[in-house]
Amino acid sequence: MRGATAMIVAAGVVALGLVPVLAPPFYANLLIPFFGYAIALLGFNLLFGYTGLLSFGHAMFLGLGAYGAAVMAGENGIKSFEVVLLGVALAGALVALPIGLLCVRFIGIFFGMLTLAFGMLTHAILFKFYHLTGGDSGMRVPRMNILGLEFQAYNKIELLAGPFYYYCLGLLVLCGLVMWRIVHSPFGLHLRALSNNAQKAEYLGVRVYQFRLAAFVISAIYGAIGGAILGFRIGLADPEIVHWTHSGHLVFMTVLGGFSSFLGPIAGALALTLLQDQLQSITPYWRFILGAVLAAVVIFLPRGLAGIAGTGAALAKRRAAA
Amino acid sequence: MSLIANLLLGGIFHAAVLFLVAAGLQLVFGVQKIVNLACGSFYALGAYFGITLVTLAMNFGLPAWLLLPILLVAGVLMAAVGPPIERLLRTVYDRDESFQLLLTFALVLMFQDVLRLVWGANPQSLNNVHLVYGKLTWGDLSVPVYNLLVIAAAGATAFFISLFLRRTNYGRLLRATAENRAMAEALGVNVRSVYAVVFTLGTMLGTVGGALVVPTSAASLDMAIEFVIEAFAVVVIGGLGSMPGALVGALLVGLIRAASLVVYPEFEILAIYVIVIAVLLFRPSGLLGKAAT
Amino acid sequence: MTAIVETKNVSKRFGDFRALDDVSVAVREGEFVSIVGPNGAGKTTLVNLLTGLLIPSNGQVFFKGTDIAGIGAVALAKRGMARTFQLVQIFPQLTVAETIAAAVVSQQDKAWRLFSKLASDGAVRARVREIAGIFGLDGRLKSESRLLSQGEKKLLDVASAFALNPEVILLDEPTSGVSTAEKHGLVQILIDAAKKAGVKAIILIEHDMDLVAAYSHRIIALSEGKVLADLPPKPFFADPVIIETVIGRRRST
Amino acid sequence: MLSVKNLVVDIDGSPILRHISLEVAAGELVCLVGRNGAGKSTTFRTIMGQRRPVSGSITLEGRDLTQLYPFAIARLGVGFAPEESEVFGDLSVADNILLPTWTRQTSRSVDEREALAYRVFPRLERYRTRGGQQLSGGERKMVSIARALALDPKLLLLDEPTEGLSPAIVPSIVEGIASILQLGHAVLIAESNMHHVPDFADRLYVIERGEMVYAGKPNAVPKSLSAPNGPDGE
Amino acid sequence: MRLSRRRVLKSLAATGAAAASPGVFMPALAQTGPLKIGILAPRTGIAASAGISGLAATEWAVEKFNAGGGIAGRKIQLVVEEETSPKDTIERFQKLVQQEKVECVMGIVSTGVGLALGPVVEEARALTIYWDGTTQDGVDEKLLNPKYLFRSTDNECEAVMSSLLAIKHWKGQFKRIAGINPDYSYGRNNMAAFIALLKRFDIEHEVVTEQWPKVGTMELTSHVAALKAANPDLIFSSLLFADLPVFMKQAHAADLTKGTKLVFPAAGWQHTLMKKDFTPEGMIFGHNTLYFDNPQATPMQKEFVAWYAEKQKDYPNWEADRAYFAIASYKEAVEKASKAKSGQWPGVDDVIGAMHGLSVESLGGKGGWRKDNIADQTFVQGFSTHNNKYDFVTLDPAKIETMYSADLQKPPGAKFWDWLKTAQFKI
Repeated sequence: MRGATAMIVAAGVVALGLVPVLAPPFYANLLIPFFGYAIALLGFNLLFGYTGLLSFGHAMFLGLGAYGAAVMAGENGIKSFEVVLLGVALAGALVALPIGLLCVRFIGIFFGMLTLAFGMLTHAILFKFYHLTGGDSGMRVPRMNILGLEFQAYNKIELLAGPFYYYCLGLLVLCGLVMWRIVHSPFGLHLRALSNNAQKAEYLGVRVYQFRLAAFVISAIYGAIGGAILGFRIGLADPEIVHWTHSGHLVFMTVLGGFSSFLGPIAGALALTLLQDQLQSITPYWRFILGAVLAAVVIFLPRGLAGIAGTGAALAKRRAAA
Repeated sequence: MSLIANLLLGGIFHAAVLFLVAAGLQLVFGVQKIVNLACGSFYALGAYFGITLVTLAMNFGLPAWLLLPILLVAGVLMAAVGPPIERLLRTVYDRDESFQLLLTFALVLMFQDVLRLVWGANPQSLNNVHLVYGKLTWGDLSVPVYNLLVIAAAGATAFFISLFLRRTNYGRLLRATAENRAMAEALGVNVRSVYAVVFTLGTMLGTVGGALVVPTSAASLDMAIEFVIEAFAVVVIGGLGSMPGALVGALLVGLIRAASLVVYPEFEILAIYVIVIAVLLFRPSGLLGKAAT
Repeated sequence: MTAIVETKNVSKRFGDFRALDDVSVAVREGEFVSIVGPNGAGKTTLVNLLTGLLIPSNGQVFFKGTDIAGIGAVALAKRGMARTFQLVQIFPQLTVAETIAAAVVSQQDKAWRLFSKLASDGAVRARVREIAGIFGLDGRLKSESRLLSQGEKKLLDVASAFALNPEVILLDEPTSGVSTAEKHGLVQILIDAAKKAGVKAIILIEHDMDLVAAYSHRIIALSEGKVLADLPPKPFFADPVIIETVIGRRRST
Repeated sequence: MLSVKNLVVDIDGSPILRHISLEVAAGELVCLVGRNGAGKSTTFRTIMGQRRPVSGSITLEGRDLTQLYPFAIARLGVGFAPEESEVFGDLSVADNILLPTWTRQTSRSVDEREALAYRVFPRLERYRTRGGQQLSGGERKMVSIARALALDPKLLLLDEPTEGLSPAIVPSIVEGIASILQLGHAVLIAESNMHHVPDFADRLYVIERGEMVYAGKPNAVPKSLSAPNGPDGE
Repeated sequence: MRLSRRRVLKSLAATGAAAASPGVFMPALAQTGPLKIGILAPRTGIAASAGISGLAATEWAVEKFNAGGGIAGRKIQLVVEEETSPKDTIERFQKLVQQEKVECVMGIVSTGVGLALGPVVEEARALTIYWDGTTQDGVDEKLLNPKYLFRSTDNECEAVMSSLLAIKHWKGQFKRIAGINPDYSYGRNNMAAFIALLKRFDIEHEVVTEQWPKVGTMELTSHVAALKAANPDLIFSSLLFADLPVFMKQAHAADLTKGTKLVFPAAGWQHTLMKKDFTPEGMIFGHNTLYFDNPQATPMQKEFVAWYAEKQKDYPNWEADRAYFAIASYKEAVEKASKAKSGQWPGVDDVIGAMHGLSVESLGGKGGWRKDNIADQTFVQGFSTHNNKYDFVTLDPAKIETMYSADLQKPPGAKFWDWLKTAQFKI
C-alpha cells in the first residue's frame, strides 16, 4: 500500500509539474490557490482526520497567513517570501497556542462551535479595526521574491504560472513529506490512538490534552503557510478569507476528498477547485450544485473520493486474486 | 431616560426575533441532536415569502390590519420545506456530528441559490404596512405597535412552546424522546415521526421569525449567512437544547448589542463573540444548559 | 514482604453516599489478588482509587510507597501500573501492531518525536513483536483492531497494557464477553504473559467465582463499602456467611 | 406466544449472543437467569428491536419482529422495563406512567390502564407529581415496571426487576408480577440472582457468556449453575 | 478529473510548451469573428442589485450595438462570469482573459475585489473597465498609474455633491449633525468627506453621534434609538444595500426623520425600496450617475428605462449607467482607433490611446475618460418628493441638480483630503 501511495504521489507530482507546460496558462494560475488549500488542509486534516477535532473556524489561520504576509511584506518591506513564510508560521503557532489551550478542552460539537466563535471574532476584529486592517478593502500583499530571486523579467501572472507555481508545488511536496513524517511518527500514532479512544489512550500513557493542543498548533502553522500562498496569489488579504463560510469550504474540500486518507484532502482541494471553476462558467446557480455535491458526498460517500479509490483498489485486488 | 427605554425596546425587539429562530434551533438540537446551520436560510425563506404573501393579499384588497395573521400564515406555510429536509437529514442521524453539520452547511449553499432563483437578487421590502397598527408615543419614546406585537408574539410563542412541551401529551412525548430516544421508542413512540414533526416545528419557528421581522426590515440574500451566527451565539450563551436558554440568550444578545451602541459602538459585534467565547470557556453547557459532554 | 499497592484507611464519599468506608487493603509482590463483591459494594470506587483516578475523602493510596491519589492515568502508566477495562477498549482503526506500539512509544518516552519514522524504529518494533508473541497475536500484527475476534480484542486490550512494562496490572473483568469455553484459556494466557513480562502483581476484579477460585492467591471481598473478607481461596470459600453475602445478599439481609 | 430461535447477536463484530432460543407462552412467567454481561439485556434489547440479530428469528404470535422498529414492537404489545429503569427525569412520575397510553390503544381505557399500574405499586400514588430525577433507585424501578404495564402489554419484559430494591419491597414486586400474570399478560424476567426467581415461575433459562446452558423447570436447575455463579456486576 | 485532463491535453497543441515563458499572455487580437467581451458582475450577495442593473444595461447596449453592426463591424459576444470574493474573481478574470480570450473585461462592483484585481489587470495587459468599486480607504491611490485598467470616479463624488447641496440649501439651519454609515471604507470616507466640507465652508457644527452598523445589519432599531437620543438637526447617511430601506423604515417608525434634515448621497442604490410610506419628502437624495425618472433625460435614457421596466419589472439604478458607459466608451474608442488605422482592427494600445479624452453620451449624461484612466461622469441629486406615480420617492423635478464629476473629484495625482481643503466648488 505504501508503494502504491508513493506511486500515486509521484504520478501526481509529475502531472502537476506538467500543467504549466502542457495546459493552457489559465490552469497554472487556477492551481496556485489549490496549493495553498492543499497545504492548509494537510494541517487541517491532522486535526480533523487524525485527531478527531472538527474546526469550523480554521479559516482564521489562513487569514493569519494572508494578513501576516501583508503586514510583513507590505508594511515592513520584507521582500523574501521564505522569511514571510517563517514569520507567518511562527505567528500561526503563537496565535494557535492560547486559542488551542482554550479550545481543545472540548471535543465534538463544542470544539466546532468554539473555533467558529474564534473565527468570527477574528472576522469582526478585521472589520472593526479598520485603521489597522483596512476593514473590508483589506491589506495589500505585495509581490515578493522567492528563493532570493526577483524574476524581474516576469510579470506577476507569468511569475505565478511559472516559477511560483513550481515553488508552490515544491512547497506542497515538502509540507506533505513533513506531514507524512508527522502522521507516521510516534507522535502521529498517539494522535490517532487518542482520536480512536481517548480513555484507553490515556491509560497507555498518551497525553491527550497536550497532543490535541500540539495538533492544533501544527494545523495552524500549515494553515498560515497556505494562507500566505493565497495572499501572494490574490495580492490582497481581505476579511472574507476568515469568514465562517470559508471555514466551511475547507471542511467541504476535506470531506470531498476523504478525511480518513492522507491524500484525500489534497484530492478534495483539487477536485473542488476544478469543479467550482467549471460550474461557475456553466451556470449562475453553481452554489446550488456545489451544495448538492456536498450533500451527496456526505450522504453517499462519507469517505470521499479517496473512499472510491480505496473501494476501487480493493475490488481490483479481489478480482486479481480471484 | 427615553434613550434607555428606546434602546431597551430596540434590544427586546431584536431579541424577540432572535428567540424565535434560536428556539427552532434548540428544539431540533434538543430532540434530534443536530445543529442546524440552515436555520438562517429558513429565516430568510420566511422573510421572502412573507413579502410575497402580504403583497398578494394587499393586491386582493385584504384589509391591512390582517398583516400579522397573514405573515404568520406565510411562516407556517413555508415550514413545508421541513419534512423533505428532515428526510434528507435522516441519512446522517447515526453518523458523526461533523457530517450533520456539513449536510446543513450544504443546505445553506443550496438555499442561497434557491432564494435567488425564486425572488431574484434584489433585496425586497414592504412599505410601512406595519404602521397600520399605529404607534405608541410617550414623550420622546415612540414605538410602532407592530414591534410590540412581534415582541408579544415571540413571548406568546415562548409561552405556548413551554405550554405545549409541559402540558400536552405530545409535548411530554417530545421531551421524553429528547431525553432518552431508545426508551421512548421502546414505549411505542414513533421516533421517526417525532423527528419529522420536531424538525418541521423548528423550521416553522425560523420561517415565522423571518416573516414577522420583514415588515420592519427587508429580505436579502445575505441575511441567512449573517443571521445564523447570531442565532448560534444565542443558543451557545443560553445553552444548547435549552428553551429557557434560548430566551435568556436572545435577550442577552439583543440587549448587549443595544447597550454597546451607547457605551462603546466599536464593540458592538465583538461583544457578542467575546461573550460567546467566555460562556463556552467557563460554562460550556451555556447559562441554562445541561452538562456538556 | 512489602506491599506494592496499598490503601490505608481509605474512605470515599459522593455527597451523602459513602461508597467506601475505612478500607485498608494491600497487594504484595508476586501476588494474584482478586477483588469480589456484590453490586454496589464499592469495587469500582476502589479500582478508581487504586488507579489514581479519584482522590480519597480520607486515607491514602500508595503505589510503590508513594501517594498516587488522583495522579491520573498517564502518570500512573509512567510509574508502572496498567489497567484493562471490563468492556474491551481498543483503537478500532489502528492495527494490532500500532495499538501495541502506542504503549511502547509511551514506555520508551518517544511520544514527542514528531518527525522520526516509527516504522524504522527497531527498538519499538522489537518490543511490539515481543509483546504480540506473548499474547499469540504475532500473526495478526497488520490487522485492524476492529476486525479481530472478541477474544483477540480482549487479548489486544491486555497486551497493550502489558506493553507499558508495568509492575502491577489491574484486570477489570478480563473475561467478560468471552465464551465459557475460552475463559480459562484467556486467564491462563494472562498469567503466563505476566510472568514473562515480569509483572510483579496482578489485581483481578471478577464475578466469575470459578476463575477467582482457580487462580487467586488471596480474595478480598467488599460489601457495602467495607472489607468483608481478605482471605486465601480455601478459607474464603469455606465460609458460608461470606459466600452468602457475596452471592446471595439480598435474600439474607 | 414469544418464540426466539437460534438468535445470534454481535455488537461491534463481537458475538454477544450465541444461538439463544427461548419460548414464552401466553400467561406464562419465564425467567432468564445469568450474571451481568451474560447476554440477558442484549436478549431483551434484541426482542425490542433495538438490536438487529445476525441470524435467528424472533416471533410474537407468529409475527416476525426482527424487521420491525422498536415502536412497532411496543405497539404490538411488548412492554419493556430495562435494567437501568430509564425513567424520564424530565417528566413527572404520573407522566412517565401515562406515556404508553398515548402511543398504544387497547381495549382497556386509559384510566383503567393507569389504575392497574398504580395498583401494582400503590406507593407510587404519593409520588405522582414528583420529577423522575427526584426518585430513589427502587422508586425508579417501580415506575419503570408500572410504565411498561401501562402499555397494557401482552408480553412484559422485565430486566432485573428486583435489583437495587430494598428487601421490604421485593415481595410487593413479586406480588405485582403475580397480579400482572393474573391479568393474562405473559412475563419474561431477566434475573442475575437465582434466589430471586419467583417460586411461581413456569420455566427458567440460564444464560452464561451468551450461551443457553439450561432450559427447564426452576426446581431442576443443577446445583453447579446456581451456586458459584453469583452476583452481577456494577 | 479525467474529463478536464483530456480537455487540457487537447489544447496542448494550440498552446505549446512555451506557456511558462513570459510574454504569451497578451490577448490575441483576432480580427474576425465575434468580438468577445467579458463581464464580471456580482449576481448574489449585497451587491447583487448593482450587478443585475449593470448586466441588464450591458445586454441592452449589446443588442443595440449589434443591431447597428456591432463594434467596428464585429458583433459583440458577451462572456459573463460572476464577481465573488477577491480570490475567485481573479480566477474568473483570468479565465476570461486566458481561456475565453476576451478583448476587454468590464464589471466589478466591490472595492475589495477591485483593489485585488487591479494589479492583475495590469500584468495581464488586458483592457479592463471597472463599472464601480474604486472606493479606497483614506482615498489614497492604491492602484497607481494603471495603463490597462480604466476605473470609475475614484472618490465619492456623490458624497461631495450631497455635502455641497446641504451647505448650499441648509446653511445656518443645522448645527447638531449625526451620522449613520456602513462600517467599511465607503461609509467612513463619505462621512469624513461631509465633515471636511463643513470645515471647508466654516459651518459651525457639532457631531452628536456617529453610528457604524455592520454591512448587512437588518435590525437597526437600537441605532435609531441612539440617533434619536442625540437629537440631531441633520443626519448624514451613506447607508446602501438593503440596510438603507431598513433604516428608513425603522427611523420613520421612531419618528426620527420628522423635522430632521436628511442627507443621503447613496440613497439611489435602493431607490425603488425607498417607499413613500417611510421616506420623507425634502431629503437630499443621491442618484449617482443615473436618475431613471429625470425629466431632462435623453431619449436614449427614456428608451432604456422603458425597456428595463418592462423586462425587469423594476427601475434601473446608476450601475446601469456605469455599465453602459463602459461598453459605449469602449465602442467609441475602438471605432476611433480603427478609423485612425484606416479600418484596420486596432491593438490594445491604440484603443487605450483612443479612450483618453473621449466623450460619450451615456445613459445618465455626458461622460469621458481622463488621462489617468479615471472616468468623468454626470451626477444627479435632488430633493425627494412623493408627488409621482410610484410607491417610492423620486426627485422633485423643480430641484434636480446635475454636476459633472470634474467638479467633484480630485484631479489626477492630488491627495483627496488636501484637495477638499483648497478646491473651488461651484455652489
